Amino acid sequence: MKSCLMRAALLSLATCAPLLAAAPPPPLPAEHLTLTTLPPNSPHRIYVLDEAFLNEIDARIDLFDGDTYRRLGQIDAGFNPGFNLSPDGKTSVVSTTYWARGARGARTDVVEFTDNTNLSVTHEIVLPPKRAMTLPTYFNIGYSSDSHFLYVSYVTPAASFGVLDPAKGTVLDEIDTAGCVLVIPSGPNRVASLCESGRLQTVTLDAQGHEASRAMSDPFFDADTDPVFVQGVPITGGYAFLSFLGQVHEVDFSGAQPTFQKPWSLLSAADKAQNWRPGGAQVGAIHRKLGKLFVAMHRGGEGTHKAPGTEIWVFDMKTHQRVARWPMAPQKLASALAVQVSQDDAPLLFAATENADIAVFDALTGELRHVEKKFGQTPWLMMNP
Amino acid sequence: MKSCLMRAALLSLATCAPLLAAAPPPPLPAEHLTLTTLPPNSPHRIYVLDEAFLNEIDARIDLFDGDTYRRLGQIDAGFNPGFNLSPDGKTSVVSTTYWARGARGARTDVVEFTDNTNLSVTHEIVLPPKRAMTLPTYFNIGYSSDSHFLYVSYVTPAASFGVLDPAKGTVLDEIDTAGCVLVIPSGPNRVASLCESGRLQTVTLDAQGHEASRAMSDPFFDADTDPVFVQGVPITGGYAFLSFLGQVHEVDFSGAQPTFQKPWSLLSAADKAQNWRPGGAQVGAIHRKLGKLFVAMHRGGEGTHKAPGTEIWVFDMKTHQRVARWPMAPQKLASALAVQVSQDDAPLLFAATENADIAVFDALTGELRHVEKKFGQTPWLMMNP
Amino acid sequence: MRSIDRLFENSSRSLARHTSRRSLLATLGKILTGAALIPLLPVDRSSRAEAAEAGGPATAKPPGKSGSKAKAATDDPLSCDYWKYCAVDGFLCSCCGGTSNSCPPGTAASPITWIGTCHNPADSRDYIVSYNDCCGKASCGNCECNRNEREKPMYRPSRNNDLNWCMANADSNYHCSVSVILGVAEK
Amino acid sequence: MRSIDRLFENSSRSLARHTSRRSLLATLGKILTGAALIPLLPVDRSSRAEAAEAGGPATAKPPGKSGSKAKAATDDPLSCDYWKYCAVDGFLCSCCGGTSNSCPPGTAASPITWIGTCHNPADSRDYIVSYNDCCGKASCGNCECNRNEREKPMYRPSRNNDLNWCMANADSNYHCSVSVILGVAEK
Repeated sequence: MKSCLMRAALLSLATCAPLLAAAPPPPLPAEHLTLTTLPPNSPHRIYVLDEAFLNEIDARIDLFDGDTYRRLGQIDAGFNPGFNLSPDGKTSVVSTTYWARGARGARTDVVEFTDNTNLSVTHEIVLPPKRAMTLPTYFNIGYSSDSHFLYVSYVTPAASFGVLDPAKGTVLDEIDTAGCVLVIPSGPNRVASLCESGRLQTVTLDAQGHEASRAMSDPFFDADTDPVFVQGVPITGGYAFLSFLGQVHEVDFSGAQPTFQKPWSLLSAADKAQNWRPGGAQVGAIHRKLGKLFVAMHRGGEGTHKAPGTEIWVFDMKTHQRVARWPMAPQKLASALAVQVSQDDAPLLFAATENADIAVFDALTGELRHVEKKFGQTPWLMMNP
Repeated sequence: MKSCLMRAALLSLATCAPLLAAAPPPPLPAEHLTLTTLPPNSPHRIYVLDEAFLNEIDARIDLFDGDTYRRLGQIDAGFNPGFNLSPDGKTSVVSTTYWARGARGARTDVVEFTDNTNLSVTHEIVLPPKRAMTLPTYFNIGYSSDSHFLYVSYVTPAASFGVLDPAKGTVLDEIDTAGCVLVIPSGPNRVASLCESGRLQTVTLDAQGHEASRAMSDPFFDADTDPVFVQGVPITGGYAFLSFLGQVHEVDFSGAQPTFQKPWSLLSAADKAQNWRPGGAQVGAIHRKLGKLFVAMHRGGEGTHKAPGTEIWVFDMKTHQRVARWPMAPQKLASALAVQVSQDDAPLLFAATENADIAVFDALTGELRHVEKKFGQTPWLMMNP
Repeated sequence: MRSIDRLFENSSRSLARHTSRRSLLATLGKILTGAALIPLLPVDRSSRAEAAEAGGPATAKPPGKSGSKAKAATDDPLSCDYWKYCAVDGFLCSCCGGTSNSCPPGTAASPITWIGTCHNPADSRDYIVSYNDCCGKASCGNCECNRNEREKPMYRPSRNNDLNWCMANADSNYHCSVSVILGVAEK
Repeated sequence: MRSIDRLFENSSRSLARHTSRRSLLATLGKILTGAALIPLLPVDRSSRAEAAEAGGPATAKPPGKSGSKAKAATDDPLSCDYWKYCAVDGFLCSCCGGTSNSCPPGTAASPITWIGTCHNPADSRDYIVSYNDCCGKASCGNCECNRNEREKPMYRPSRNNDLNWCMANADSNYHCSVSVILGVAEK
């Protein structure tokens, strides 16, 4: 009888109905308070960085499951954080700043390591008070390919970066970048930075994390006429940088020095005449295996590079042809500030709108699967494993 | 000519038009970056505590001018703060909690003193980690009448309070309150607390801030049948406590022990039949000279004591008669969560709505003067000098 | 019901209340062995089915903002109208990575709590519910819920939901709130 | 205009930029002695009158959410459309207790800044504008404004508004942004 009552409570009264006869249903069992275990990692998990701009000392990263449409948990992120995942996806790193009295008092810059299986902070590394306080990109903080080094961008406004040993929890060195900014890791020991001259500066490290050599590339863009967004989009072996006017600069970082593909344009003559441009906070995402680029596009002139996309355009990275355009408004969605795509064979496209909604699309068809309303305050960057 | 150009730039081109003739208007002068000086204190200034509940480590107090409808500045307030003004109105005190890593790490409970003439924090007193973390009321923190002592409510959940010397910046003592909560200061050396039994416990201090004696009043309400809101409303010589069912308990704290007026009801038989009740976060406000009570009222049953007021009712404190009712909806206002009234002869009534708008009314006529939209995230308490 | 209220209230001032509640559970004799391992959702489905069969209450209110499916709100743990949340003033942990009785990953439950008595329309019983806060991360900010049935001001702390019940935790910041069935309320 | 841009950009990497800007001011010869004491609003009224007389631009956009009066938005310091705010990405100090060129009480101005060139429709001139952040209190959160005319990514920091320009302040938290006219841009 007891087991039947248990089954009744757990499954359905129907199965035990004959036994219960005229008796009232059993009361619900007492519950015990538990701690939720995260489901196994999934390619459809996404890490949404909510800058919480109106309460900026309280930024956070919210984990969301693109299949169940459930929040999975939260990683606190302080003020104006950098964020990235370790190459194996098991660790989240947040570079951030705290003050002893909220927004005042003694300043502590720190990198916090979170175990992505239970969302507990495992350890931290205190930084010199030089961390670049700016919008989140892929390049505020990042691991070397073998996870032996962790690089953190500094701007005081003099530009440099920190080399950290994430396993030992130590700062190994600070390397001056002569005005070039951000950290673009490649291989086990190279860090590139973006320079105002349109060049990439690459610093190669020795085994102790100190500078072994540095080199400057040729210019690949012109900051006066058509600057690139600093939000590079991962491609196989490197990153694609989109420009304000819609050029795509694919950069291969797999060799000792970066190499540049011939840039191509997102825009036809007709598109240009209509003033279409990429824009937003996280402007593009690429499914590497499928070779598909998703870009938030809007119509506008000079100064609209942060305007969100009224449409998401899809390009074939091989043919450079646009293969789809998915307007937001017909789906009753606000414009897209940030886009990200899962890397699996049934890919999901995530779009964070200027209303802070997260829209989930089938990335193959553009079918809208779900809208998670008001996902925090200002979701400006989405990362996935 | 220069002075004329200056006047032109400052006032109107018309005055100097003959001199300027066909010349183009002079360019705007270069500006210097300055620091704004607060206007002199005004009875129409209001201090709005924004709990920032969705980002609760970032609560703040925003100063607003009910005449110019301008924000005057901000006082940061940490997590779940207590707030009050010194008897002379010149100092804001915030009792709050910070953690070394935002919402984690070493905890510091502290009282911060802000100079209300320039909104700078002048000093702080670190507390034992016992501060009552709860919603803001008049009684989380408060000064003695002569400003020599400052009292801070503690709940761990054992209840006690701290006695501070605000001038010397020291904690003088902690006084156990045997389960009674909050700090209701009266005179230079008395602190009353609200007890579950419906009584007030009064602790009298010696000159060093230590307990000299304590006494327990008769019960004045019944926590089972009709509890009072802890948000007491200042009256001359004491506070009025409203009950969930609309009784008004006026308590005189001017003597050595509190004395109680005969309670009266906000509700007629017809009002009761329609289930009208007071409710919200800051339920009532009283203009002491005019003897007018303003209460946020709604219709609802058990459990609706935090429901905001669909109407504001005005009562004469002498006759106990309702003299006006001002519904919110016809003014296109959401319901009122908090009310406050200025104490001058041209009084303003402020209402914070559940949409976080601040509505400014003529307190004599109920005429809506202004709506300040979206004043922060969750404005739950308003104080004025 | 009043007598149970009193039992909690009389023990409410002590950090040992936690223990008192556990004792009460034994007293009530409503513990099903193994309940600790039962996840909430299957129970919810059961009672939902029950309510549907009985033509029970199917409130037409929309589900919580995270809930995309049309459900009877009193039976939807993602909705503030869920029956068990009758005295929650805060964020629902079920919208924050937890469930209605489980804290989100990386947080810690508060050992001290407030107590409510909620009516379950699916079986027409009143249940004693313990509300615990989950602590140590910043405000979840999702599914804000403000219900106050039988809630009392802070001079009766065991029935008060304004206090931050993370107050005694090592990391005492409030993240979200759970609702844990302790047993059936005495009539 | 390009040459002035360059002047700033070439000096942009150094903490001494502050000094450079002041030198530039002298070079431009546009300083009216005593301007430091002139509050912004009278100037605004003057130029508004001018624009009205000339039948000048009177954009019909609504004023900033704090502005209750109907004004030409390009001429309303409480509106993001105010001409001087053409490269502000943040909160307008004029809605936070300050003015368009004055930090709110209790904050401190950032000594380092980014620079914009904005067109004033009232006199058809381009002005060089210094954007400073006001620092040391938590985000004002009011009158969020995101305009980016001639704004560049952070590899050109002197033109970048994504950086927290409070970074070098003793209290380096961002509160709001002001816009300070440095002078007329060279044609």
